[in-house]
Amino acid sequence: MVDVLYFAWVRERIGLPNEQVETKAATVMDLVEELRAREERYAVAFSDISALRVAVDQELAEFDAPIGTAREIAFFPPMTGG
Amino acid sequence: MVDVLYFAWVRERIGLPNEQVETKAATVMDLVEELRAREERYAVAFSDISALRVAVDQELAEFDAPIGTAREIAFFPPMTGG
Amino acid sequence: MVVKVQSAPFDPGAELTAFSKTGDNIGAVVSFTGLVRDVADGLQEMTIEHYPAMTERAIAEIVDEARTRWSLADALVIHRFGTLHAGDTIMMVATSSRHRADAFAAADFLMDYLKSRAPFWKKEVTSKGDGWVESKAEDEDALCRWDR
Amino acid sequence: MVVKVQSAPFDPGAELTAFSKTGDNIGAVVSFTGLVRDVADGLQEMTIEHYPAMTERAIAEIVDEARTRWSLADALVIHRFGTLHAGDTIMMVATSSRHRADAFAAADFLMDYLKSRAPFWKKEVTSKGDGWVESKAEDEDALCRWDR
Repeated sequence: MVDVLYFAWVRERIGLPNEQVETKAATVMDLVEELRAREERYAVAFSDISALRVAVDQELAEFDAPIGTAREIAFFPPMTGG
Repeated sequence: MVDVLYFAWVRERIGLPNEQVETKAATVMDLVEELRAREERYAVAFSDISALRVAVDQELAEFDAPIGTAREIAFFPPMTGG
Repeated sequence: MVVKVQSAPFDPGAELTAFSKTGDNIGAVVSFTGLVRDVADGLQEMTIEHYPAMTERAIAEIVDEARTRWSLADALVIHRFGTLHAGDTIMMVATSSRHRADAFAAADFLMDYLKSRAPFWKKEVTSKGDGWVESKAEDEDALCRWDR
Repeated sequence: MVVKVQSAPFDPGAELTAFSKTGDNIGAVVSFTGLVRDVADGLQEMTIEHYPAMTERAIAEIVDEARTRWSLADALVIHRFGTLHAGDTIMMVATSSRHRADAFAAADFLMDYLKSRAPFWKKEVTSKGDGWVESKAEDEDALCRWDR
């Protein structure tokens, strides 16, 4: 069970800011595949992962990063702070 | 007749901030030679012109610059503003 | 080091004055202030979203990295979230050091990294609708300046 | 553009606040503040001499050069002369622009040029006597960064 968070247009496309997901995904990419298979809105949000960034337990990570015992995975577009 | 100004340690070595100088010097360097020949304190102040800077009519100039109709020549060490 | 992530407005001048008193024997203070600009279609408001659990730590790590690279007496980052309007202050960075080169380089570095690595997202609401501000290739390229 | 050469103290924070209101649709403001540092032998005071007939014009020319190189909304330079003490503010520079890269580069450029091309000379009085601050080779080298 991991908390999955969505920000900015990812949040808007999926329609919720966070949810608990039951998963045995080994990597972030595996989790993305599971989410894509759920519903059209997920498939749309995750259609181009080059337009997305991910944080595992609040640290920026790559999509091939292992999930391991992580409790929180967040998906969002490239940051635009400053 | 030009106004000759001295700043920082050039002023201190020569012992005055400015003076009027009767000169027919064609260039700044000619004026330096005339001043050097005056007295020991001038010779000391102008002993190493690589340690000096000059402004002609309030614009930075080179030592080989012509004096022409300039009214004010200033000698000083490299600036240390900021 | 002080990192503040807040929705409340702040006065960069007052922050600069306070910050300039914190360092020990400093010779140089550099500040950067980012303001909301108007856009072609007329900006009605800007909304800044962030990732609360991650934001302060991500900023602190960027500041720590700057401190390993340059000799800094102190550093300050303030970044707002929530709803802002044209002319409002979005954020500021300040750095202090004995020497100006360190203060300048560190502030420049902090801005480049905050822009692309701190979890903030901007949405603009204009007379023609609203849209998320897209990251620019030049912002990502700017990070390459700091590779070593 | 505002250039002030003065003996009176000033508050860089208050100046920054006022300056940030002067530009039209600016997105970035960078400021630099230079302070008197203490020195190894204990600074009793610093005296800054300048060349009154030349100073403001020399600074204005440096600012004009910056404005030809970068897109600036506005620029501010304040430089003090006279007697100062450790911790006192010597000078400040501020630049504003639509984009941060211009504001940063212009402020950095202004500092490098003011350091070596504006007619100011600093003298330090310490417990061991007094002496004129010497220009540093690195300050002259810094100007080469801007050759083009």
